[in-house]
Amino acid sequence: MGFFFEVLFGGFLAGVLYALVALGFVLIFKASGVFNFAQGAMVLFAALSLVRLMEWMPIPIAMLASVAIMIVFALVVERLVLRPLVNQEGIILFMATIGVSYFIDGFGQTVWGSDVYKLDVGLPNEPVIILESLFEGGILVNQFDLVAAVIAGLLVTVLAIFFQKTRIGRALRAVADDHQAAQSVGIPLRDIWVIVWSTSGIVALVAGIVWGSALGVQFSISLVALKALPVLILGGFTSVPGAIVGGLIIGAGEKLAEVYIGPTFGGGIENWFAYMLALLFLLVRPQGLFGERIIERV
Amino acid sequence: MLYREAGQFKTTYGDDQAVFPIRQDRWGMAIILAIAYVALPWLATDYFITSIMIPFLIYALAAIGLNLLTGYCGQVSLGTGGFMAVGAYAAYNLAIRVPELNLIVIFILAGGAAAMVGVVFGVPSLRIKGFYLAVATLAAQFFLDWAFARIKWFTNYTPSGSVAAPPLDIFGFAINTPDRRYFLILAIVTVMALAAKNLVRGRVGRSWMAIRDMDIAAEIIGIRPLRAKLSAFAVSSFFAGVAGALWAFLHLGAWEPLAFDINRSFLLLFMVIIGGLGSILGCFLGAAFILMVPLALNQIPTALGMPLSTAMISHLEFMIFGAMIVFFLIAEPHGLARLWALAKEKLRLWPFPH
Amino acid sequence: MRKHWRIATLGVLGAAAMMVAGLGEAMAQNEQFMPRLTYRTGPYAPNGVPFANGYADYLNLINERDGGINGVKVAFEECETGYDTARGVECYDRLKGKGAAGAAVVDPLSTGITFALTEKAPGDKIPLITMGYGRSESQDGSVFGWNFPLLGTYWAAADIIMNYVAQKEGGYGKLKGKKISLVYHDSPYGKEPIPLLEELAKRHGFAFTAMPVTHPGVEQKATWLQIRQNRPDYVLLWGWGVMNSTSIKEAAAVNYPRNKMIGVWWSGAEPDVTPAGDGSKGYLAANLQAVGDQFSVHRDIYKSVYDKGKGAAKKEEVGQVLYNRGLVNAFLATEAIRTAQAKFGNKPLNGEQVRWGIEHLDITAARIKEAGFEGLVYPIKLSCQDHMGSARARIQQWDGTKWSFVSDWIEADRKLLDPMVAAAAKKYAEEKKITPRDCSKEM
Amino acid sequence: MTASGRKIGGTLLKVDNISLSFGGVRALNDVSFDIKAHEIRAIIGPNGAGKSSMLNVINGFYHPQQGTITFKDIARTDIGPYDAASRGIARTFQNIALFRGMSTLDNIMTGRLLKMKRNLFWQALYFGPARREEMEHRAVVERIIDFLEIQSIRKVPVGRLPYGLQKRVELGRALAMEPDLLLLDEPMAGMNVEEKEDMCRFILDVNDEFGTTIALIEHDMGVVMDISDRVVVLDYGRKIADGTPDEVRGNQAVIDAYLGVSH
Amino acid sequence: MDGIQRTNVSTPVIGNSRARARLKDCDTFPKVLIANARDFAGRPASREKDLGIWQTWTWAQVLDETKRLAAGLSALGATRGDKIAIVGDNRPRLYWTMCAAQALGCTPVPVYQDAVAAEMGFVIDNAGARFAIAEDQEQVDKLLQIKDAHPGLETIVYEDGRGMRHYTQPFLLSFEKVQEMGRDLLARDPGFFEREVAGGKGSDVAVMLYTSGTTGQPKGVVLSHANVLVTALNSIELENLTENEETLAYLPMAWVGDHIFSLGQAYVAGFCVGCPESGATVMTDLRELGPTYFFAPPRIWENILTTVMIRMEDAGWIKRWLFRKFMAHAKRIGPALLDKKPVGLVDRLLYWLGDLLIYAPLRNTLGFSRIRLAYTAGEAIGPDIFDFYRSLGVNVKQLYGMTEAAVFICIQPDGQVKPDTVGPPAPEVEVKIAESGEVLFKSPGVFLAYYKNDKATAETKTDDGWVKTGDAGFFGADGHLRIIDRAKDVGKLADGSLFAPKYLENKLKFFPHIKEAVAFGAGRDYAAAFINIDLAAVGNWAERRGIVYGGYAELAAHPEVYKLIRDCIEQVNRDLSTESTLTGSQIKRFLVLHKELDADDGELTRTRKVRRGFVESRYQSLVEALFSDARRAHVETEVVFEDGRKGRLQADLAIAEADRYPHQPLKKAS
Repeated sequence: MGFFFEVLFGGFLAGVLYALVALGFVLIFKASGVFNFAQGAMVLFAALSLVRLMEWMPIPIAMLASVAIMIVFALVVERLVLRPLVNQEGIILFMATIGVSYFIDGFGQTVWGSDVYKLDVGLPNEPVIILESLFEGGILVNQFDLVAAVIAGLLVTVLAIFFQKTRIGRALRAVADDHQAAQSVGIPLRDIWVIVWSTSGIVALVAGIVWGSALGVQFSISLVALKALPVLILGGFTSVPGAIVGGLIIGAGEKLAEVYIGPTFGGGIENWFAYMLALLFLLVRPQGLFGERIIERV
Repeated sequence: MLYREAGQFKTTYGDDQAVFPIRQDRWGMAIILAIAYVALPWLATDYFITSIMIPFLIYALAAIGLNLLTGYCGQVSLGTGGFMAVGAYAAYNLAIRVPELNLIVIFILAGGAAAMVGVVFGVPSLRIKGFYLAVATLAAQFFLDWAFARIKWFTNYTPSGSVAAPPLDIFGFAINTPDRRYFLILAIVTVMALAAKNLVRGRVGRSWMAIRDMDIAAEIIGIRPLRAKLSAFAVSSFFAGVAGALWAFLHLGAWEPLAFDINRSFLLLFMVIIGGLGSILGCFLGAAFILMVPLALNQIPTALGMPLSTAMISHLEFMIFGAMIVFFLIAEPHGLARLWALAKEKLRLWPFPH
Repeated sequence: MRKHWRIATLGVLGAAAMMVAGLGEAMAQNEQFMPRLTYRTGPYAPNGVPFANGYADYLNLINERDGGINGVKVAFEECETGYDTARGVECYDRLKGKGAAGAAVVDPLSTGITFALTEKAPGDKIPLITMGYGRSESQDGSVFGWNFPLLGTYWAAADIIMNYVAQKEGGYGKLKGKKISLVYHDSPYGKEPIPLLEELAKRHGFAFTAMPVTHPGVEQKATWLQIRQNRPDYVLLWGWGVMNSTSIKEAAAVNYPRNKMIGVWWSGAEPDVTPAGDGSKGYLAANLQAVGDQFSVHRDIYKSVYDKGKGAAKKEEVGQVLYNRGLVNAFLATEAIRTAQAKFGNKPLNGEQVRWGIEHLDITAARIKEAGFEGLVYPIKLSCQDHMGSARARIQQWDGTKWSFVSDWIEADRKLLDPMVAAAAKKYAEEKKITPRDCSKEM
Repeated sequence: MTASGRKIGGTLLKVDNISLSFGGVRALNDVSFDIKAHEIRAIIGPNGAGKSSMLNVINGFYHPQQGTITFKDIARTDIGPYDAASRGIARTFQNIALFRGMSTLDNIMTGRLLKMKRNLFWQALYFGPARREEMEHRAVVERIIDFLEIQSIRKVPVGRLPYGLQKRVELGRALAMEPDLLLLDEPMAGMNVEEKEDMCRFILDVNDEFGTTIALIEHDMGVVMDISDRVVVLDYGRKIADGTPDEVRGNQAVIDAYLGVSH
Repeated sequence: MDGIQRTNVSTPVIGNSRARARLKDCDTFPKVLIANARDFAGRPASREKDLGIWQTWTWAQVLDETKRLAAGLSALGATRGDKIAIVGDNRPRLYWTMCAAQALGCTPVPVYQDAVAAEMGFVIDNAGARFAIAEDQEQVDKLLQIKDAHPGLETIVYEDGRGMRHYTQPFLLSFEKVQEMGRDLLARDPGFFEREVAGGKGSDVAVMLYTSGTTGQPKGVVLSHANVLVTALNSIELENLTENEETLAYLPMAWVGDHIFSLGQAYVAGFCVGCPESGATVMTDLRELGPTYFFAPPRIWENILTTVMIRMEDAGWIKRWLFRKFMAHAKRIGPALLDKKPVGLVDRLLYWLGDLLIYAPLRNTLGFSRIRLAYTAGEAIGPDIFDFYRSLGVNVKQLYGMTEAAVFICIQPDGQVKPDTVGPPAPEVEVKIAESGEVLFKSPGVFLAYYKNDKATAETKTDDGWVKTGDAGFFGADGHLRIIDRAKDVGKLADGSLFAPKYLENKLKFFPHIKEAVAFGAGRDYAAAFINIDLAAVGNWAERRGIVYGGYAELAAHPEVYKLIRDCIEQVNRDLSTESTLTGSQIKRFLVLHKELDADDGELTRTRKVRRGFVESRYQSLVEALFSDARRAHVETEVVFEDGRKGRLQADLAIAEADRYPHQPLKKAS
């Protein structure tokens, strides 16, 4: 029983990591309807920037510099990619973000190098046993995962406050609800784009710190985007809480499946299981867990 | 400019609905086919045939499959690589388990197997739309990748999970040189591209496009969404399956599930979008573009005598490739085929601008 | 908008024109050409780069120090495969015809590419050197005439590692009832050792479980939770690239003792252990050669290559595990050419001639010493039938800063391997309708 | 106009006690009426009266909670749009529902899909029967194009056409189905006088030349009174009047409904 | 015979005696049809763009259709000598009707399809038509309007049944019904058609064509089979037309030109005649069909050129530059090449390049790619326009003809094409110039008579067989005829100098900005003119200059436009100053009309020629103002709107003056 909870817990914590990446997707999709495939590449790029800058400067300054880089990146993307493609269909914008993703994969490695870099921002990384009183042997968790969960929680809280309490945040929500209406009350769509892309760049940086600390900063980080996709369809493309809840469900679901069902099939099922889980879920709720209901009209 | 259409009037509906109603297009096609069938095998190096023409043709075929689904029926799919894998492994199993089967029959059956799998994974499209469906098709991709890696029967219990195509022959004619492989692929692609064109200009194609453009209206004029979507999945997967079998048997020779991984699916989606959604020509243009640009980028520095490190070249290739995708989307979001259509329109009206 | 596409059209045309021009590029007539399939980008770049650097440095050393192999300069061109089979095949096709006599020998550095090229090499008559990787059954030279898994196949590797485990446990007899898990990269590479391990498990009565990790291998939580639950006595690691460091980290996260983890020789390099930091301490791995830059060949490289500014790697990376493996690989390849030159003359040789050289390769301890590889590599001798030559490795352990050997050379049990190889090769020959060579008739 | 030529026949469609609600909101409440073969039947009523819902129920897009629909003497409670189409009900939409990526010709050809039988295989060959079938249907469609006087836009993608022409193409697509019952949802909405006249002429011609039964929703009272044989008036989901244009015109309930007398 | 010019046909011309041999036993068109069905059974005879494609009928099919139609008409009671009116756009079935009528010995009477009911009534009444074959509901409606007043019209047959469902009149029949009746009759009497045809002979009346005379009521010109057949044969021999030609019939069927080109020559040569889908699609259909033989009046050539120029304005600078450069080259070389004159190699190469880049694509987009022979006639054509087409390689030639001659009087032979002549006399035609300057001719095509109008016949035909054309002209040293004007319109200014208004008007109309001009001056002190601007050309010109205007009237009255027109007029004046006889008739004062001259208002004929007298009286106040010192003039006119309602239109027009130039003889280029 303890092991079950251990797996469940591990799954949740893995899910939090997915959710971090998914959050970036959601922010951009919600505000601009763009399915940003470059999110994974942004995570890599942000992490690479940070880890290489840290060789030159203290961590806090490197972090600030990385944030600045991500904001510049957002500006460039808005100017060179989004603005010329305004009013194009979703799939075109999606493709464009794939192009962006290729570009920054190449760009990041050209500028920052393609080795494995160890990222140490002081996150603890010791396994601890918790709840020993409840289960025999307790539950083994990694402090690192707990910290990551806390960071994710903080990030979500900050984002929630940002959306609820600030003027810009309310503007963003207005855009998400209705593009036309938002424009007509005088919110320049371009600014909105820059803001959401910057925000999601910062989210990418946070995700990059967490993933980078876990895996080392290297190319494979950009592939974690694929892990965020089932989280997205499960949680809904437009919902921040959906990303978190979806992440938890997917994380727990795939780990439990891998541990309990996997061996029967020779293992390695977690990848497709996450998608299958999301898919089955969609068959029941085509708009995802927290997505807005799709209404068909004649 | 090159189009001289005066006097090419149509006296039957058959002529009017021909694939190439304009004579110059027919000539152009004939020239292209002549080059493909006669000049290239005669003139081109083996490298050009095996590393450019063969993958180009197979990619184009798979892209046609994806375009039928995505461009014509409006169902975005990221699982094409998986369906190609089904074709490849089905062909492998048929070839080694039923050795007496003709290679052509094997390819058709491989396509059929892929079609069946495609139909299964197409079922969710009834409920799920747009990007949700796109992501959902990844389930097919990952599941199929996994299945071929894990289920040993598919790989005939080879210890490594990597399988190799048996020696190939058609009617006793061994397919063992680049030229022969090229001819076989070219013939298959020619026939299937024509079949695809026929499908999209007829009843089936119109029902797909109706579903794509407005599924509710389509249903109300008597198109069954289930049948239309599943037929699109089936045909699309058939093409992908045959392409997968060709890729495995005639291009790689030996392969593992990684040969049909998600990158293959993405690459094909690129081809379709860069080439032009809803255009058979676009599939060829897109395949050429996606295949050639990296090769060109890779070889240009060498050709120019700029000794860049392979890493640098490779990173630059990523950057330029990404930038070109964005650039092309901005220049013409509807792809190279639309560019060609616009150019052709201009040529037809030349010297008038419109 | 209109302008855009015009420019684009020009760009594409220009690119195409350049490509055509590039194909006609000339090569010096008296150089031996070696295509280099490398990967310096993508998920496996951290491992691909040092190997490629070592290889390049050695070839440059030969050119700079000796003026080539017996005076025949070595020309080589790298082609980026990104560990992708299709691209690897393209690279092979692009480069195989270059040079005065075509490609001498190809080193795919990817099991997937090796599988694909195995189908092509016989037609092109180009030998494939797959040192320490490739298909295990390709050791059988009568069926796999053009594959050369020098120094050891994965079956050999698995046998060597299990031999070490048995040594530690006090003999194969002690393995009964033990639990051995294999955490492997879910690809032909990772799957290769499974048949042999299953065979050993059957023979020695230990419980064997194989646990796949999906490419690229950053997702191993579930795997290691299972390991935590099952508590196997040993975990063999068959990873590549980021998978290795992730495994070590996850092992640390579930408190699995690192000194019970033994990696194959592709899972025991610096990029695998450094990201995990202290978590890697005690981790074991097999190695085909030695670590460090203290060997005389390195001195020559520093002198003849790096001091001239022609080094491929950063100086501090010289001597790392994969760098040295690149060196050894290049050494064996050039020695094969040297051997062949003895028969065919000192001129650029074609693949078929080089194959003869490989099959007659006999690197003695003396030759190793002469070449500056003393202590770095074990002597090796090949034949028409035996394309592996020697199958020996040592186990090394990471102490947090460097590798050190914890075992002597362990040799794989050929009596165990050879029948399995023969059976697998026979099956392959049947499938592909190949008539095996009769090696007894060839000299 | 209505006096000549065509003969109004027996009941083609009968709706009995139809009630439809969406999450508690009643769109239709116990509505019954009939449509006779070959007549032009108008459904009118103020905004939100449930007219479009009624059409949606008839062609199977909405499923009523209660009531039956009898079409060609077969009573059904619940049919799907496909069944409705295959049994001979065609319709046009208030907001044009054309296939925007296709040409006028292809749009109208889609109306023939139900009548085309060749399977995928023959289609892929485009040879023999499949080709013949395609040509036959093209000929039928060309007659419709000719009838609607849209020859010059035959190969133009419908997305590029002005509104009035799009409406005409949509009518063409419905006609291509050779329906027994044609439902027109505000066929003249948003048109100028000239376009309205054209559309009226086409509607009358269709009714006249092909004997097609037509049920239409229209806001323009003048048009409705001019061209329809009988009129049903809905208000707040209920039927408040039913009869010839003259009868309806004088009906107090109708006047109240249109003047907005509160209930 | 002094002053008489002729081209002798007996000296073999360009040698297509095949047609003559083939048709040696045929003296009527129905007989030719039977011969064609025999000789060209499987070749296309008629095409019509309908239901999206070019529906095609072979000669055998046409014979079959015609047979049934003739039999059907006979079943309806048509007998030898009856007149059958044919009303509608160019449709194969209407052409067949003509031959079917001729087979029965009836006379087809084509009527201008855009005629209003009253005009139509006149023709039907004058001809005494018992039957009318109408194209569609529109024409039937017009016929029904006049039927009560003309009880002689017994039966109306309509070709297109659209909208005819509720017409219950018993005398209305569909075309199909008539053919069905014909089929029944043929079933009973299979030899009917051949028997009827055999009863016809060359001297029988073949057709009656009403000329839309510039004054008075139309006159019915009676032409015999021999008239049409012989002129058609002569002309196809001259131009070497064969059964391989493809033409587009788009000009009114009631016009003699269409009758000869689309029926006479088509039957004799056996070539195919295509009919456009509708009047609005002529240009598209022209492009699709790509005729090899084409006729257009100057107005159409001019319109096409104007659209070319306007469309080229929007092209990118490279294309415009190419167009300008190569068109200049073509102007220099093209006509010479077309006339097979020696041209330098470099020029040839340049022309070849131009052909690749500009000329051939241009011909293609206009539908002229396959043209071997094109005619212009009816009015003078601007030399620029003429040269434009010839330099592109389109073999446009001038033709001089009239209804009374079954068209051909003069034809420019290949290799001798000039913009200002109409060529030497056509085969078997004799031409002489009367002392008054009037052109007279004699030919096998000379009409039999004006129907029921002996007085007019006598006025036109002299006792010794010469026919007065009513045109003034002269022969140049090259033997080519030059037409100056209508004979009766050539007048003199008060000072006695020659005033040829038509000549002035044509010169003015050669400017793309001027659509129509009416010159006045006979008996006055100086010449003056009304100008009609071309809305498309001037509108485009204005747009490019940012001139804002609200409509035709506003644009016409714009001072900038006046300046533009004044430049044109001064250009004409400069030209006139080079010719001694005409230097006095330079235009002094002019005004730009506020409305377009319109056939519906009676200002133009149906063939769109200016009815000078009518215009002069209608705009009396303006004419007077032109010959006074007034700076402005007021005018009020009645206009007929498209729906038939009438209204009044008034305007205040400015009057402008143009510079005139002293006489300056042209120096001969050395």
